[in-house]
This record gives sequence, structure tokens and C-alpha cells, in this order.
Amino acid sequence: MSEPATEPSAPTDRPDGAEEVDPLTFLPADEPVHLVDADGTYHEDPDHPLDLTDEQLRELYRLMVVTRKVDREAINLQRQGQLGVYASCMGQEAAQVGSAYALGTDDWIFPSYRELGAALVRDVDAAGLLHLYRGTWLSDHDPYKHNFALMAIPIGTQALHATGFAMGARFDGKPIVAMTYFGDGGTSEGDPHEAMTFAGVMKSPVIFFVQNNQYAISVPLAKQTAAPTLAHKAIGYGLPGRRCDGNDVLATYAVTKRAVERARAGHGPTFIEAMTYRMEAHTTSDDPSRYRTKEELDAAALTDPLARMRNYLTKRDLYDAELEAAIDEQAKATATYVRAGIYDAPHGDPMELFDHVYTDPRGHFEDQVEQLRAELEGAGDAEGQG
Amino acid sequence: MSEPATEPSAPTDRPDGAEEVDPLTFLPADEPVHLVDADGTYHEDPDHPLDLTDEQLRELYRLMVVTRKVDREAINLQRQGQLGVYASCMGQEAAQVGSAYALGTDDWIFPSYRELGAALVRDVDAAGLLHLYRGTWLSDHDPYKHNFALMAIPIGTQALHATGFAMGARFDGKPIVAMTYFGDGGTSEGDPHEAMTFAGVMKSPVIFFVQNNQYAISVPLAKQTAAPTLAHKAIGYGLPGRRCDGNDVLATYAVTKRAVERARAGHGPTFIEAMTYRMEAHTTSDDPSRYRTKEELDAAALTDPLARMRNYLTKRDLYDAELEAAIDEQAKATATYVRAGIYDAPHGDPMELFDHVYTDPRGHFEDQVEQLRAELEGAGDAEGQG
Amino acid sequence: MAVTMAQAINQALKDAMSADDRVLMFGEDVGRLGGVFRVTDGLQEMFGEERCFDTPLAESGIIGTAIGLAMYGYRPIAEMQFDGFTYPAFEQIVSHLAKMPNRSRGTVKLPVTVRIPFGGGIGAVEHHSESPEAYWAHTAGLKVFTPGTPEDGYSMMRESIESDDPVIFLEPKRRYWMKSDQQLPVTTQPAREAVVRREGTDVSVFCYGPMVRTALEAADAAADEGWSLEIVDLRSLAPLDTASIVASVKRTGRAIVVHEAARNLGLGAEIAARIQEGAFYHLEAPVLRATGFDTPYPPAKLEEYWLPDVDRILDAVERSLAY
Amino acid sequence: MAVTMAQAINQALKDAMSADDRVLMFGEDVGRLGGVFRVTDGLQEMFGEERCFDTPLAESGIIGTAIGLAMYGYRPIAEMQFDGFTYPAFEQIVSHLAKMPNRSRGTVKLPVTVRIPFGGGIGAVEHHSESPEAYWAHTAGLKVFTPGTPEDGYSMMRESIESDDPVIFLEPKRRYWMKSDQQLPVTTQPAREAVVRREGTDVSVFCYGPMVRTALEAADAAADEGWSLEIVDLRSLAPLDTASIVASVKRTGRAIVVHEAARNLGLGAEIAARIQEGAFYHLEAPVLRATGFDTPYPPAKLEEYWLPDVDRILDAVERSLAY
Ligand SMILES: Cc1ncc(C[n+]2csc(CCOP(=O)(O)OP(=O)(O)O)c2C)c(N)n1
Ligand SMILES: Cc1ncc(C[n+]2csc(CCOP(=O)(O)OP(=O)(O)O)c2C)c(N)n1
Ligand SMILES: [Mg+2]
Ligand SMILES: [Mg+2]
Repeated sequence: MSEPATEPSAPTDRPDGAEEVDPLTFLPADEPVHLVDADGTYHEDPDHPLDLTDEQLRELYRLMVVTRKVDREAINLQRQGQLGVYASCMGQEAAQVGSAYALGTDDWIFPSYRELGAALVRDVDAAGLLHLYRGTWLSDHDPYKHNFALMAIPIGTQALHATGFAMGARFDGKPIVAMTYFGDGGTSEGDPHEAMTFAGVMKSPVIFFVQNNQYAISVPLAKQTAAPTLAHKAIGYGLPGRRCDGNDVLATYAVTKRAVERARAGHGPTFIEAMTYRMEAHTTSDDPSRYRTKEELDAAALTDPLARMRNYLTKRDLYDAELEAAIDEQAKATATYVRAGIYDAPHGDPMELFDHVYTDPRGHFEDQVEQLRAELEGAGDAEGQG
Repeated sequence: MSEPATEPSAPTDRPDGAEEVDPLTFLPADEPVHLVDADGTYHEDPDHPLDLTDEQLRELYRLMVVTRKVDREAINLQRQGQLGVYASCMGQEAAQVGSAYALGTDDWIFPSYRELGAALVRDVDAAGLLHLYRGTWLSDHDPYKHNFALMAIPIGTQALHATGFAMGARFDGKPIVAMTYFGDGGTSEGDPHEAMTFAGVMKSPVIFFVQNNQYAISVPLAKQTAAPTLAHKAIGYGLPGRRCDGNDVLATYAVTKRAVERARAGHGPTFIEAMTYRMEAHTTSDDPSRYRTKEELDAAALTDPLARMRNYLTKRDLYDAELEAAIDEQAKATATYVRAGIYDAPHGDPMELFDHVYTDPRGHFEDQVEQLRAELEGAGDAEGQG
Repeated sequence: MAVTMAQAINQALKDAMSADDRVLMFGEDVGRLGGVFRVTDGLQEMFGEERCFDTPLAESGIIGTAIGLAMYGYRPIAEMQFDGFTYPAFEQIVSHLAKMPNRSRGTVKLPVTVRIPFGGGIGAVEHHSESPEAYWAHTAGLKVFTPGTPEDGYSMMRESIESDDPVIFLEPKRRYWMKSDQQLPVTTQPAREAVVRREGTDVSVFCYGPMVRTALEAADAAADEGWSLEIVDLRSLAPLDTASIVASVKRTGRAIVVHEAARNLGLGAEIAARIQEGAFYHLEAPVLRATGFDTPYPPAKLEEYWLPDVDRILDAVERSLAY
Repeated sequence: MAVTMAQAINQALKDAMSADDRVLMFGEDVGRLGGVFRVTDGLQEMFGEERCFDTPLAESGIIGTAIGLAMYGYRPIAEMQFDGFTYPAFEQIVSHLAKMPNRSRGTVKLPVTVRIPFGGGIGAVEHHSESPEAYWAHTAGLKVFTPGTPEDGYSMMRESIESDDPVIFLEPKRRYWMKSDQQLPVTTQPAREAVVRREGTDVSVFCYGPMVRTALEAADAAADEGWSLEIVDLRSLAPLDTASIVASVKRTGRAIVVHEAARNLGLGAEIAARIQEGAFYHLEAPVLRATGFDTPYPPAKLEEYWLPDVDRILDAVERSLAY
């Protein structure tokens, strides 16, 4: 089945059960949208034309390289005891960068815990972001500055926040789109199901972007769902379900772009499944040798999204040693900045524990504020003495 | 699209994402399966052959008539203050009786609060069932006697119990099927979503039978979901989604029968959407005049499942005055029995409040048992004095 | 003209929505039907389908989208149809509604009001008579309010909607039809202040929501026995007005806590703990509790035996006075 | 050979599954991975994929299917991966697991054990250090157990699996690596009995799970100050062993409750309430509480300031003795 040239709009009102659009258009195509081969060969796709300048193409690559560098740095920081844990996005750079790049600056992102790449597209301070993993603070970036919500750890819950936010944008008459990321495992939770139900009915401008990295910690996709593909879930909510090669940054970008346009035009939500692979452990605490083989990893390495885009740029004569050096430079600089931001982080002030629980905290824990203050002074005294 | 002659089995293992069956076979046909017109005209359908004897055909009708009679009696009992509230199944008799009739006696039913018809098929004591609505007890039938679980009031939650039960049957190697009922509104909750996910992966012998009666209290289907049909949800879990005319007891029976056979043969779950209509208020506490019109009700009356089956039996020369009299007799007798069972119900013993909370209650509320005993004695004394 | 608790809350919703068009009201059947208790009656007509609307049947969805709407800048009021149906939303309430403002170090505010008709005594079927307040009150980040009078129904609802903190607003459903002659609008004390509904000298009785009227009835009955009860309506369950609670006990020397919720780890536990912490030397008797039992809420025909009533309160008073 | 708490629980699971083939173990990543804490290590290998299996990522699904499996006749053990991820299953736990046996008037039994690693102190990210025990203990129909030693990890787990009542089994995750020289199998006291871990004369300290070791350390430190603490490990949080609690306070005249959970409506509230009800005239000081604060669990770098520790316990002891 091939996708229609323009996205169908969801049925708005079917008192008699009559369908306004052919529901089959909600189904994903047989194959994920794929524009660039591993060796960089580009395939035209009239439904997904490329609207990017040379500079933008290079920028996509740059963002992926920086993402990987910072990601690696975060793993190192964890090994050095600077982070408590870290969830790497290695292998998923194209899925994240390509999709986030398709948004406008007023659009919002509602991430899970693995979206470093999307955050870097939004210019979120990566050191700030990593404070969640360091445990300095529960979070350390202002969502309103980058239209990038706090990372959500409970699986799938952020899909509802994105949907509500998008409902708000629609009520407010603003052309703002919300995109939420979750994983293949996340599709099993009740919350994304409810989110897609709401989004379908309310025609909210929201995009459900699923990075199908094949695993939920140790659980492979086949044990997660019997669905033919995750994108086949969309029709059950009256949304188009689309798939893309998530290791192909151009395909990811193009499929997302189309969903963004559809949402902005008032036609409602889209579900996108990006086929990718988690090249690292689930988190630094995980031991993937218990559940996947070296052969599988080696095969996955061949699909590396960075190499693919570099090959593409090379073929297009957009890549040269100078660019490589400049990008490497920037990646290193960012990594160094992040490293410094983590190493130099001030120890949090324990008294802040009470500062943000309520805007009006009267009556909640005055005596506990005093208690902690006394404990800190006691400890200070003890230290002073000791 | 037309359904395949034999039901496809769900993919079992797709490490490489390859599909074993054509996913399109999971989609519902364009039209719900329909075998009998309102005037009783029967349409052959090779996929859904009729395997019922004349006696069974008459029994289906009888069960529907008894259901309606008891249902009406329950509404009366509520009006007379004997029940606190009651959720009528008027209009849904064919959906319930036809589906429940397709099960074997070892199979289980996990109902919501509206399944009087299904209960009567299983010979559950209707007076006992109504004690939930009377408030004598929270329930008053032994699920293991009729393989009919307790009615579940929190929407959709029972879908998981059915799925777990069916998992158990499969582990145990027993050819037992579990069927769960929920409503169109219920499809929005997270629990049925999770149930279908589990059932798909585990290939549990469970049937998700949705009575799409067009409303969740006041909320019409169009505000509940943007799905083309509810049965389009099934493909998202790798289950066949089937639809039937839920006011056509033979169609309902035949579609369910097929799902039962599929489950029993080890091919896993099926989702069935029965198109029907809630002819009464949501419950006796509801005021549907606030949200639906007389015209809509009048139109719905024309689809009455009882009249349709009577017309069919008449056309087949299986219906006559004698049968009518016998069935009326039985319906009246059952209603009288129910009435007596409710009116004559002993007032529950308050001390039983503590009897079933734990099998081993030691340490939980001994003093409260004493307290209530004293209160009851005090009240008894006061009454004795007064 | 008399106004009921339900009408007072309805009026508060209307007035708040008129005053601020960022206020939205949504949930199951709150639109055309006006809610199963008619508390949202007329709102959709007055404010349109974008400000008062029916959602799909999914409580986690209702709270989760309320959070998103609040992040956008709206002030959502979300209805949970009944106390027993808030549990599917527990994750969104506890992990996000309560915690996200703190998680964000103050950048995200969630001015969400969650309306929940709660408590028993109306002869309903299972799951329709729950008293889940202890779950919410134990959860840091939430405020928990419950009115005991129509006046408070109005005023505390306005306060909740205006609060930049999330509020769980528990509506005592068996008092929806309780009447008052008060003209609306009315502004009562801030919710965080407990109110002495009746002064007394022998025993302090702490109560809230549906039990306020019951406690006042008990005070009448107690007067016949020559016992003077001080009835304190807590109004806010989180935060608790510890100072007023302790002050009352310092006056009377005895305390009883009354609530429908099960005794074990109910509000009575916390109040007893605070009283003995704050008025240890003033206590003439242990703080006693007149509450529901530590069993699931019973069927309708047996609820009268389960629920605390005047007799159970008086029994506690008697036991307290016997010390 | 020393055995850790995690190994002891693992052994209990193995022994129970060997003894009764109706016992099943499932949850997220409990199969090939052996659980994120390796508590289910080796089970799938030993018992096959139908007795120890990974589920889809859906906690309500895990508990809901456990209920169905129990109705069928199995004895399911369901793992919630972390304390903070039990909340999506709240509805199934509170409305069905806890209530269905009672609803059925005894015909349906639900011998389900819900294993939950709980508590803080391991430097984890948010939602991985919660202490939700008060939610469960407030819910009639559940038993709530938590071991403070490897021996109890083994024995109480066996008891939970054998219980015909649903049990919430809270595993103190920061004590998973705590060691004992005890040979397994071992049978300790029934869970409903609190155990005096150390006798003392000045103050009774009530604790459970992860705080048992902390309280014992506090007792050592207190001894240096000349204070004799009696350390009581509660073991079962529902039911509470009120008789043992009261008896201890009658001996010492003073009581402190220690837990990680927030103070407001934590177990300390109920225990304080019961102590003053049961030992009113014996109390020389109010029951004090050394607990976490009434704020969300903090980030890892600040958890040491939030969690109760030896100093916070000693401070409470000192305040108690000052009365
Ligand atoms: C509600 C909830 N349950 C369990 C967890 C523990 N957990 C963290 S990540 C994870 C797997 C998520 O898999 P997926 O959704 O595919 O996302 P990925 O990690 O692959 O990006 C699990 C089970 C959690 N964070 N939240
Ligand atoms: C979890 C939960 N939320 C809300 C309710 C209140 N409620 C009872 S029935 C109902 C509508 C159900 O609609 P549907 O699923 O279509 O079933 P029907 O009543 O039409 O048979 C609602 C909202 C409930 N019982 N459970
Ligand atoms: Mg994944
Ligand atoms: Mg319905």
C-alpha cells in the first residue's frame, strides 16, 4: 500500500458511523520511508521531497556528531562517578535530530529520558540536562526557554502532557505543534493509548514520535507487542500511522515535516514509528550481554546513522576535511563544556528541597525547614569540631 | 475488504520484523456481519454458517425474551425502591445472548455491570446478581459455579482479569476460553489496551467483546474516539478485529463462535465489536433526555433484536402461539422469582463486613469487630427500650 | 433564596470561568449532561465546547492532559466522576501533578483543580463511596480541600481555581443537597485555616467535609447529656492547620477525630500524632477516632453500620471523658 | 557462606517455585535479565518461560493479569520494577487486588505477591527511591510486609507466597547487598509479629525495612551517650503488631518511629496514634517521628539530607528524653 500524496484528515463527526476518509490511508506503507542508503545513495520520493539547503544538510550532520560526542562524554562521566546513571542515545541520533529539526521554534517537545539529540537541536544546555542524571537537581533547564519539557522518566506519561498542551494551542488558536517521544516499550502503557485517543477526538496538533529501538531494557519487540508494526496502532485512534527509517536522518526529517504541516494545518495528530536501534546498553547500569549477542550488535553497527549521512554528504560534495575539522572542534568544545558543567557543578543547597514544592507553602513543613537547618548547622559544627 | 475464510493466526516471533500473516486480515470487513434483516429475512454467509438446531434457535429467542423481562422487572424494582440503581441491557439482548451462547460451559465470562443477558445464558441466579444493585451484598453469586466472574464496575478493568485467566488456561494446557465484555467507552481506558497487548503477545485464548451501544453515559461515540470503527483497534495488537450486527443474534453468535474456535485452537485472541444501541437510560439514575432525542430512540426501536429473531423464527415456521405462551410463562416465572428473591432478601448481617476481607484477619481489626458488635447491641437495646 | 452545596460549587465554576477565560472545565459527562450530580450544569451552554467539554472515558488521560493544558497556560478544572474512579489517574496525580512543579525548580506551575465527589451515605454501588483523602494528603505537592458548607463550597472552589498549586477538591457528595441562605458570591476564610463551627469546653471534635454536619448533630446530642463539644471543621486536609488544632485541644484537653475513611492511616492518625506532639501535657485522654472500619466500603444496605454517625461520635466522647 | 538479602529472596522464589508449580513469577525484565537487581536471576532457566516470564511494559497489565491468573488457580508473584512505577497499577491493586476477595464474599481468593523494591539511599534518579507503603497500608484487603534482614527476606517471602491473601512485599533496595551467615532455608517468626532486634530501657524505636539497620546503628551510637534504645522491627506494616508495639512502650515510656517515607500520614502517624491509644498513661513524652520530609524525594546528591539517619534518630531520642 502506498501513502496518499496529501495526508488525510481525521473524521470529525460520524453520528451515523460514516467515514469521511478511507481508513486504509491511516495504515503505514509496507516499507518505512527511506531516502538514503548506508553508502549514501539518495532515492527520490515524491511524497517526501527534500526542502533543505546545503547548510541545513550539513547542520543535521553536525548535530548528530555533537550528540554522539556529548553522549559518549556522558558515559565517561558516569564511569568517572560524576553521573549516577546515564541512558545513551547512541544509534538514535538520526531519529532524534531529524524529527526535532522538522519543528518550528514555537513548537514544543515532550521528551522521555533519552532525548539528548532532540535537546541539542533545541539548544538546551546539555550540562543542565545531565544534572538529572547527576542528581544535582531533578532537572535543570527552563522548559519555557527552549520549548523543551522536562524529561519524563515514568514511561509514556509525557504523551498526555503533549496532547494536553496541543489541545491548549488549538483552543488558543495558535499554530503551535507539540511532539512527544517515547519508546517501543512505551506503546504498551495505558497513557500513550489514552493520549492518542484524546488527540484523535480533539484533533490536537500533536505528533507521537516513537523510536522503535527494538528493546525495552531487555525485552525485545516481539515480546512487547504482536502488532504487525507499531504504526499499525494509529488507525485505532483515527490517526495516520507512518514509518520511517530512523537511521536515515533525511527520511526521519521528511516524514516528521509532513506530520508537522498536517498538524499545523489543523488536520490533527500523526503517529510516527522510526525504526532504529539502541547501540548502547539501556543505561550505564544495564548489562546487555545477558540478552543480546555480539552478532546482533555488529549487524546494527552497519546501519550507523552518522556514517550514512556522512556518505550522503560526501556523495553530494558537501563534506570535506575542513567541515570535518570544524564539526569535530565543535563537538569537542561542547563535550568539554558539558564536562566542566558537570565537574564544576556546585553542590546543591539542601534548603532548596522546600522551595518549589508549593508556590504557597504556608502550613506544610515549616518545622521541617527548621529541622533541616538545625541539622545542617549541627553537621557544620561537628565538621568544624572534627 | 472481505475476511479470509479461516482466521489468520497472530505472528508468533518476528525478530526481524517479518510478518507471517498479511496484517490486512486483522482489519474488520467494510460492513458488520449481518445474517438476519429486521423482517426476519436470512442471508447466507459462507464464512459464518449456521450450526444451530431448531431447538437452539428457539432457545436463543427464549433467552432474549427472559432477559428483557427480567431487565424490565429490575427497572420496576428500582422504581419501587428495592434496588438502589440498575443498568439496563435493553436493546443489547442479542449481543449478549448470541455471544455468550457461543461459549462452552468450561469457558469463562468476565462481565461489566450490564451483562444480565450473558448471565442468564450461564444460568446465573438473576436475583443473586441484582443484589449488587440492591446493595445487600457487593455481589452474591459464586463465580466458580457458573464460570461467570463478578461484575466489574470500574470501566474496562475486567479485560485484564480475563486475559490473565486465559493465560492461565494456556499455561495449564486446558482448552478454556475467556470472554470479556466492555463498552465503547471502555475502549478508551488504559486497561483494555494493556489487556489486548498482553493477549496478543501471549496468544491468550481470550475474546474482547465490545458492545458498541453508541454511548458512554451521555458521551456519543464520536466524542469517544476518532477510530474508523472500534474493531480497527485490533490490528494494533496483532488481533483480528471483527464486527457484527449486535442486534442480530445469529450474526453475533456466528462471529463469536468463530473467535471461540480460533482461541480454542491456540491461535489467540479476537476483538469483536457488536453494533447495538442502549435503548434505556444509562442507569435508572440517568436522564437521557438531556443528550438524545426521541427521533433517535424511535429509529433505534426499529432495530429491536427480539422482534427480528421472532420474525426469523416465524419465517422458518419455528414460532407459534404455543411457543409464545411457553416463553412468556417462563419469562414471567423468572421475573417473579427475581422479584421474590429481592423482596424477600434477608437484611445482610453487618458483622459479615469483617468476614471476607482476609482469609487470615488476625491483627487487622479485632477491636473494630468488638466495636460494631457493641454498637449493634446498643442499638438493639435502644430499640428494645423504644 | 436557598442555595445547595452543588449549586454553590456550580456558581463558583461559572464565576471563575467568567472572570478568567483561561479557566477550563472538563471530564466525563460534564458537558451536555452537566455532570452526574449536575455540578457543571449550564457551563457548556454558557462557555462553549472549548471551555467545558466531555472527554473520552480515561481518567489518566483527563489528568495528564490537564497537566499539559496547565503547562500551556490554562487553569484546568478536571472532574473525576467518582472517588473510586480516580485511581486510574493515580500515576499522573502522584508522579506529575504533585511533583512536576518541584521537579522544575519552580519554572512549571500547575494550577489544576481536580474535583472529586467523595464519601458515602448515598446508597450507591461499590466504588462510588470512597474516601481516598489520605492518599492525596500523604502526597507532598498537593493541596487537599474539602468544604463542609455551601459557603465554603463556593469560596474554597474559587480559591482552588485561583491557586497556582494543584488542588484536590473533595466534594462531600452526600452534602450536595445541603442548603444555605447565604447570598453568593461569598468569601470565607482561606482554606488553610480551620474554623471552629461550634465552641465547646469538654472535647474537641475534628471533622471535615461530610462529617461536619454529623459532628454538629453530635454536639447537639451531647449537649443533652451535658457534654460541651467544640466542633472544628478542618477544611484543608493538606496543609493541616496544626496551630488551630493544637489550640483547641489546649482549651478542652480532649480530642476526637471523625472521618468516613478507614481508621488505619486515615487523617485521624496524623491529627492524633500532631496533637500529642503539640499538646502533650494538655491531653487528659488519648486522641480517639470515630471513623469507618478497616474494611472495604460496604454494600449500600450495610453502610449505616460502617459509617461513623452521631452514636459512634458520642461513644468516643464518652470513652474520652472516662479517662 | 554469606548470603545477601537479594540472594535470600531469590532463593525463596526458587524454593517456592520448586515446591509448588502453581507459583509463577513475572514482570518487566525478570526473565533473561533476571531483574534489574538480579532478584529473579536464574528463575527462567530453572522453570522455563511459562513460569518466569517478561511482560509487556504495563504495570496495570501486570497486576490485572496476575489477578486473572490467581482466579484461575495460580499463585502469581508480580514484580513492579521500582516503587515509583507501581502507581500505574494503583487501580488494579486498590480496586481489585485488595477488594475482590471481600466483594466475592470469600469465593475468590487472590494469593498474589507483589514484589516492589522500595526506598532510597542508592543515588538513583527520580521515581526510583519512593516509599509508598502508607498507600498500601491504608488500603483494607492488603497485607504489607517488608524484611529488614536477609533471613526475613527468605522467610517472609515464602510466607507471602503461601498466603491466600494478597501481599505487597516491599524489598528494601538499599539492603539488597546486606549479608548474613544464615543457612537457607530458614523460618523466622510469622510476619505479623514484630521482633525486638535489640532490647533497651529508655526509648522504643519502631522501624522497618531499610531503617532497621539504621536504627540499630543509632542504638550503638546512643549507647555511647548512655541511652538505651529498644529497637523493634515491625516487619508487617499491615497488619501492625499493636500489642508488641504497646508492650514495648509500656516498658520504656518513650517511643520514636523511623521511616523514610514522608512524615505526614506516614506509618509513624498511625503508630503514634495507636501508642497513645494503648499506652496513654505510660507515655513520658510524645511519640516522635524521625522520617523523610514532606517534600518529593530529592535528587541523589541531596538524598542524604532528606533521609532519616543516625543523627536524626538521635535528635529525636534527645528530644524525647528532654520531656
Ligand atoms: C511506568 C514505568 N515503568 C517502568 C519503568 C522502568 N523502565 C525504564 S526504561 C524502561 C524500558 C523502556 O523501553 P522503551 O519504551 O522501548 O524506551 P527505550 O528505553 O528503549 O528508549 C523501563 C521498563 C519506568 N521508567 N516507568
Ligand atoms: C474507571 C471508571 N470511570 C468512570 C466510571 C463511571 N461510569 C460508569 S459507566 C460509564 C460509561 C461506560 O460506557 P461504556 O463503556 O460505553 O459502557 P456502557 O455503559 O455503554 O455499557 C462511566 C463513565 C466507571 N465506572 N469507571
Ligand atoms: Mg525501546
Ligand atoms: Mg456504551
